[in-house]
Amino acid sequence: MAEAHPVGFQWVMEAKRRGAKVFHVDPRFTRTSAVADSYLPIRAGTDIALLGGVVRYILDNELDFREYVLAYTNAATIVSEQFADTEDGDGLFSGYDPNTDSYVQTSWQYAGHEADSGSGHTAKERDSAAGLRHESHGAQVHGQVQRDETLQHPRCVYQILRRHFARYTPEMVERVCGIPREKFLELARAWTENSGRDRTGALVYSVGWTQHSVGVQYIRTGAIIQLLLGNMGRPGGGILALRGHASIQGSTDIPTLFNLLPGYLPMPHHADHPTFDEWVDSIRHPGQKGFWGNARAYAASLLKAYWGDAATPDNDFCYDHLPRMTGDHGTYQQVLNMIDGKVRGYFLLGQNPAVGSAHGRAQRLGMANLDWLVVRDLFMIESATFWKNGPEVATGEIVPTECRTEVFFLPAASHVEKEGTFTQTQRLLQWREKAVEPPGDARSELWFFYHLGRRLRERLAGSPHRRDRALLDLAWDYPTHGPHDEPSAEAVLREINGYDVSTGRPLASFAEAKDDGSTAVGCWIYSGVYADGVNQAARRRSRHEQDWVAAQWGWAWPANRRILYNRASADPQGRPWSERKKYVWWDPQAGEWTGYDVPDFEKTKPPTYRPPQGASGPAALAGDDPFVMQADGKGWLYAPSGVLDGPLPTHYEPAESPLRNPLYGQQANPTRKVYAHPVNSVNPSPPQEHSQVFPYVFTVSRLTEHHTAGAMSRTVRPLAELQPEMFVEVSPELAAEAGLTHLGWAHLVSGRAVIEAKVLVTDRLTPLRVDGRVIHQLWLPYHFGYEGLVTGDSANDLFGITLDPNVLIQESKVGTCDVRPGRRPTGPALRDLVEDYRRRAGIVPGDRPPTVTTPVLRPAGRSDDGPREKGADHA
Amino acid sequence: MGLRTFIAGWPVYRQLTGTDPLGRGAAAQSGRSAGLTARTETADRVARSVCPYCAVGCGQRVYVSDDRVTQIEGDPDSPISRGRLCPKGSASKSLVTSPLRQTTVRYRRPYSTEWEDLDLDTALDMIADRVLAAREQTWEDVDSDGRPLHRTLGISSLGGATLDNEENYLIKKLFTAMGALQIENQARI
Amino acid sequence: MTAGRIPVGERFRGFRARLAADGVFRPQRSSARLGHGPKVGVGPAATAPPADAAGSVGAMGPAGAVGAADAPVVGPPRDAPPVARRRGRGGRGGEELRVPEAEFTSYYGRPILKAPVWRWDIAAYLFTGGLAAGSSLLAAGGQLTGRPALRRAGRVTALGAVTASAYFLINDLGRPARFHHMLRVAKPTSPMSVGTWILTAYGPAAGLAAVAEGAPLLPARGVFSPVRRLLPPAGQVAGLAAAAVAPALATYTGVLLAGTAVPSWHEAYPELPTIFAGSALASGAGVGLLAAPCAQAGPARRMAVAGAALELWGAHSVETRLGLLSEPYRIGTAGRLLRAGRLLTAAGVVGALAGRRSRVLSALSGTALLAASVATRFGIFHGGVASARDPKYTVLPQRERIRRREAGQV
Amino acid sequence: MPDANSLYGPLDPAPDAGWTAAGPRMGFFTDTSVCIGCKACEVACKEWNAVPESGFDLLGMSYDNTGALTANSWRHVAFIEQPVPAGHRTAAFAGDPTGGSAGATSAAVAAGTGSASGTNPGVPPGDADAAARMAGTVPSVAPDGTGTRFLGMPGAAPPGRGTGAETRTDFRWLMMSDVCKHCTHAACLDVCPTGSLFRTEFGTVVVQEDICNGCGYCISACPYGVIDQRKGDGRAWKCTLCYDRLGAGMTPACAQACPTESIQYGPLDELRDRAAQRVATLHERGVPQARLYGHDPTDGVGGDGAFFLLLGEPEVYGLPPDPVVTTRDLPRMWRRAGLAALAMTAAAVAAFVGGSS
Repeated sequence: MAEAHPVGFQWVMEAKRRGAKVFHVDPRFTRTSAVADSYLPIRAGTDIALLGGVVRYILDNELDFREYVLAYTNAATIVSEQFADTEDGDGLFSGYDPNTDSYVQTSWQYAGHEADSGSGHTAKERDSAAGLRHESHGAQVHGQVQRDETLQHPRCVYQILRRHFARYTPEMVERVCGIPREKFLELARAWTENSGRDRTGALVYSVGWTQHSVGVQYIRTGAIIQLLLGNMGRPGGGILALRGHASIQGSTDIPTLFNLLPGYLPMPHHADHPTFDEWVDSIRHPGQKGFWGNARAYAASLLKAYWGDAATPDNDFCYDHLPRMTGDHGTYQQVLNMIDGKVRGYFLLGQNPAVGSAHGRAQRLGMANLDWLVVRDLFMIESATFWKNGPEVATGEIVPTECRTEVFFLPAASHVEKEGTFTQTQRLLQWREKAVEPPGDARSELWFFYHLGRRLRERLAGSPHRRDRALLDLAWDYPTHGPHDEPSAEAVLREINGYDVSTGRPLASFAEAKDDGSTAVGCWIYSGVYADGVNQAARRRSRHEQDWVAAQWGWAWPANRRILYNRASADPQGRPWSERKKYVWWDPQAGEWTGYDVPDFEKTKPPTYRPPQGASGPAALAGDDPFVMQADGKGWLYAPSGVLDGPLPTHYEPAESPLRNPLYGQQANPTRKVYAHPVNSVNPSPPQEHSQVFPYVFTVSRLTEHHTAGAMSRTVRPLAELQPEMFVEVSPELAAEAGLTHLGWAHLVSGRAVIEAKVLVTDRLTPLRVDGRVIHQLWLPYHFGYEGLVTGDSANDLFGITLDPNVLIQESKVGTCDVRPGRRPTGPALRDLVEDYRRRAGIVPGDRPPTVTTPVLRPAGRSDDGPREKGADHA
Repeated sequence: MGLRTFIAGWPVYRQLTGTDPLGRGAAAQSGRSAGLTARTETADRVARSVCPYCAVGCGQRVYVSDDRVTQIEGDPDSPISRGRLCPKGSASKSLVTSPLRQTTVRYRRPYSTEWEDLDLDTALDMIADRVLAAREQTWEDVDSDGRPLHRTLGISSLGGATLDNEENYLIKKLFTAMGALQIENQARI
Repeated sequence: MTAGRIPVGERFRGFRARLAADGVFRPQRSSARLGHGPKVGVGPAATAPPADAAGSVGAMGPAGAVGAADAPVVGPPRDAPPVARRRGRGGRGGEELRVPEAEFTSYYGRPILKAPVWRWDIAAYLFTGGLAAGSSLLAAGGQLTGRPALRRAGRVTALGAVTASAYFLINDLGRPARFHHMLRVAKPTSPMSVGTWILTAYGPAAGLAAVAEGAPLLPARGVFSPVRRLLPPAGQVAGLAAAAVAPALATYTGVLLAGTAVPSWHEAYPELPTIFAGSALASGAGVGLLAAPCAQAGPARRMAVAGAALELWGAHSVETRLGLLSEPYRIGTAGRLLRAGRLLTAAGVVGALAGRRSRVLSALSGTALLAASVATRFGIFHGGVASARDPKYTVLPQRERIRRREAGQV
Repeated sequence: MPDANSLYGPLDPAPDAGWTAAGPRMGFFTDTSVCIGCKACEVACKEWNAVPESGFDLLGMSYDNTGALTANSWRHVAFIEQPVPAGHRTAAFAGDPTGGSAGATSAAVAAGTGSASGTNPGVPPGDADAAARMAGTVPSVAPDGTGTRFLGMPGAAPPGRGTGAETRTDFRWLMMSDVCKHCTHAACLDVCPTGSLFRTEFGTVVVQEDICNGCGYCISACPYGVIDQRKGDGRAWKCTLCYDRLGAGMTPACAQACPTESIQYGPLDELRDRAAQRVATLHERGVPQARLYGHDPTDGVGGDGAFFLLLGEPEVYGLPPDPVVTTRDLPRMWRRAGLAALAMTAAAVAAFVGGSS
């Protein structure tokens, strides 16, 4: 956190000053470790084993915050008797379908809900990255559930949890993660001792948890701990995702993502959502508890905002104008399609995949096979010059005179040259004022897309084609101003907030959204940001003039709420758990919820409220159901649906690992998304042969001095000079083993690429003793590329493409490689070296690694069995 | 400047006549130093902004003189950052005023080995042409069962994590209306 | 005496007198410490034996000992009376640093100090400045004792040398066009400022004296005749004025070098003015030996002997008295130059004494003395630079000082 | 009139420099125990003061690629890797299959690098032996001065060899943002012949860029090796403690940017109080290595306007252990010069008066 979010880290230091203990878990000793109270070096990709150990420690010693757990989580809920755990399936849950490498979730459901809940077969959900949309809207559970408040029922969640995590002993943590027992116990003790009524503990993570083939389950494990310890919805608690880009939260809320529409409404699927009603019902699950019950209003208002007057209740608000998903359309699938010549044009909007995305070579080869490419950026980035300066030009794989991609580089406006809002990592929207006009041809994206849309609509005016209706019907009339006819960002924000169609009055909150076409709302969760016609995101009341919650600085979605689910900061009766940790509570005199923050609960619903029979939507939530977006109002220790790779987290080895999974026969996530494409490959892992060809584990991350792919830092002198060269960090032990010297050169080889870097031999890295073996890890920054003031090989070139099944995020925090002293070869010899490694490792182009590795379940008749066997035989 | 002023301004004279006989402080101060003031004090205007790097969302104050950014520093009022900035945030002025910034449209013709200049307006028209062509060539109206698809898989887009919400809104709105489904950003990465 | 110098000198003398009256240079507030000295001494560290601190020069010690070895630097307050210093020769001056070759550390072994950025110009100036001073004295002596050859040679050399000095000084500036900024202030705390004013006083005087030597070349009639008439007496006055300033010119450069953080220069402050005075005398004598007929060269020979004595004593002292900080003067370029200087000086003196009747021998010994002066100046210059470049010379003496201070307290 | 302690000893420097209406002396307290080495200070300083780039060189000095304070880097964050306990926490690598430390070897290699800082003398290479000892693993030096010497062959021997540590179990990473000390007795200022370096009304020491003529004297005079000359430009440059910002009542750029309040700016008296409390707190929390540096008004430079809380020996951070302002000895120097001048005069007189010919 000190490395990549130093200013956010001031609050950790503040907490430390006041006595908090800081634990840092990282494969390498970082600037965070330097000031932490305890540092735990961990083998990359094993966090579930560590966190699972903590879960076991809590349950074994009954250290959970029992009152909270009973009231606010689904610990007491009884699960279907059809459910079989990984403990019985050697790493597979019940419902695994080896033909699609995915689960049928029926057996995971709560008892009595097997038929009417869950998602059933999840192969399709994986392709549409459905986990991402569950980020806010949960999964379905119908009606009431069976509970055992004594937590003794063998099939209650609490007992299932106990059995599931029973084998995550301190010894197992040591064996899997390489974290010595004592270290682990220190963490477990501190965490549990500092949680409860009077104290809370916070968990902070970043892409070190998400960029894994089991990434979502990492966070799930954290959530289980925090729920067990009563750290959710309370001040000083929570699971804090440190996102890495100024408005990456905003670009998820108002998504530029293939599977989502604004406010986490799903993009319709051609088979599942042929009609508006079916689409809406799949979101709101009629009869279900919670705030998603109003989804019809959000969906109708969005379409109204999109298609304005053309959108009417009679035509389902132009629902048929929406494009339909048929499967996986994610960025990595797109890149493979580019290589296969299926994509004509590509827009890059402040994004530099040639350096920033996994498997840089695939990215560049894909871009070299387009008709046209539009790059909008501040600087001439690698993704704009791949045809000229890319490594594939040196190897002869891209020949400029044979590369047909037409490239448009359009300069972009910087953050001070346009106005608008960023949504930061805690969902806070902050409006930026424009300071100066952009230079030269530089323009904002707002300008580019508004005017591009205007031109497209002009061209198509009068078009008879059905396909052009959506563009022609589009509500696309934003006021413009200034010398360049810049569209008004405030007008757009107003539309995002939503307004009453007849009066134009901005809505005060999403509660005012209607499903009859009388309101238009661009992003329902942002509704309220323009309440009272005031740009609430532009509020800048000084922190010196308000309390510590600082509710009058910017605006947080939803409803300017700073801590989600803060009803949980009070006990079931609505009293603060403790004076020290009071935050939101029930005021019986006033008959309302009150506190420092906007209560995340219906303001006047008393703690004693019990829903009438047959209630649905918000009305079905009891007065002590704090998790108001969940289908049962409870925090989910066990996720009967919504998570595609299991209702409980399970340790799987990374897709590339030098080790056999010590816990189960199942080696890696059985539902991970793999791409069997000639350009892609996975280094062999046990039980495959030849894993020793790539004996070392490498991981990548950021340096404080640089930003992501470097376009905004390697081009800036005062930053570039601070970290001027690509390097790799190795332990003294690995340096001795591999013959590396400090400041000498090394090159790293994976099945995809070979890159070179200067060596830093440092005590900050350590070998780990894992499952009786010594495992060496290397660390690299991924900021370097071939453009800018300082250049170097790109670490992301080393990775292949394997994705988490829930959200289709790539595993780019751990891989295997070999490291050798000296510089890498250049020209065609470079590919020869990689080919040599591939041959020795038995990698066959287009091959698919074995998905299921446990004898408990053998896939029958898989078409790709052949190549897999062949792969193993090769060499 | 008269001789008298000259002499009165001569530090040696000030040493002899003033409070600083050793010439270490008041007497040695130059006219420039005496008149020095922070350029933030004399800025024409201040824009309240937010750091463009990571997602902590640190407040920035952007000082402008003669329509040029002269300083960007932390906003002490911000409850998030309390006026502090990391090295990247601190380098924001260098970022936005960098001489390496590309400020004109560049165009690479197919099979060309060099960049060319291109008028922005022309570029926009050419892009519009290509978007329409790609759409036309790759349009999918219905699936094999006749269910609507209403889309093109011939166009991809990646980006948005450092863009404004308003921008992302228009991007998503326009692409969706175009039937372009393959819209992605850093959040997937 | 010229007008410029008086106020500065008086001010500074007064200033020094007051300092002396106040109980000198060491603050006398040790019993009522300011700030927070006492607080930092609190803690387990303060009880650690001081010997540990010495032992820990350059090393933290093995892991477990860090606490103890690490802390004493902070523990005892720093305002203890400097017992050891007062014991040294020459008041507090001659700190005798008998530091054994010990381990030391620094940040990646890099110099702690910034080495002087002065180029060879400054070393050359040390020579030309001294040469000018010595020559002016020689000239004045010649003037007062009726040795016109010495006077003429001295005055002309002085002008040449001071002109070269000005060139060297300005050439070495990072911003030569701003050389006149030197005249903004008159700072007694800045040897360079004092030197500037000395040069300002000396330069015109030496110049006028030299120009006066040209009076006979002017036409006896016409507009120049008053000039021709007035020049010689003006030259006499100017020559004496220059000679009066000359010793200051020759010796302030010792303070110029010593007034730095450069270890081997600073610690050599008692000797440097003496060395430079001697070197100036010897070089002036060298001019006399070169220029004057044997009959007039007697004073030059005696000046040579005196100068050589001062120079040799001083150089020997810095090469031996400063302990570790003498090392840079004995090794490397500086060592070679100083050895050469010593040999040349000796040769020059011997030649001067032996060559009473030989113009050739005199001239040779004069040349040797000049060369000796050059070598000595460059040697001293390089020795200092070398001491600044190696962190050893910064850390070890300071560690030793701490150790002695703490030992003195026990 | 100048104070009796004008050249040495405790002093409030601004009034002494003629600022009759000076406010409290302002300064920095840099608490290295909370420094996270982010280098925001370096960048914020460069942005505000338009300091040029200082070279794109990978120095291998841990994460320090700046190398030293120079004319082009007025803040410099030092990084020190040591396989020794941090004191307050569990051993970082306890139980891991570690061998010896590479700290000494890597530091020794890094000592040989240099940076094209664009300044003079800038960042010259260092002494490999001294660098190797920086890691703190060399056995304590015996009083007689004998100790092991670094073999000087990095990479030739297995890492850890010659450092005395067979297996490393613990580690600490020290970071420290160095800056001009704004000494009470500032040698640079005292020796400056142009008055370019002057004492401001805030008690700070500033180079006036319109005055400096690049004589270089200040560079040799600074006991901390702070001031440096910019190539091409010729002038000396260093931290001004943001004199222009102070005048406007603002905080210096580095202190304002510092995310963790490692760099604190304020009235020196307050800072000294705060620093003393912080040391006491750290000692209570089991960090006996914590000590202040430059806080003491009775030290060799009269105390620093920018002082530090360190967690190790000063020289490990590149700081002199016991700096003394050179002008302390100035009166004695002039006396010596006077004696020498007298001797010279006497010798000249004797040469002419004595003797026969």
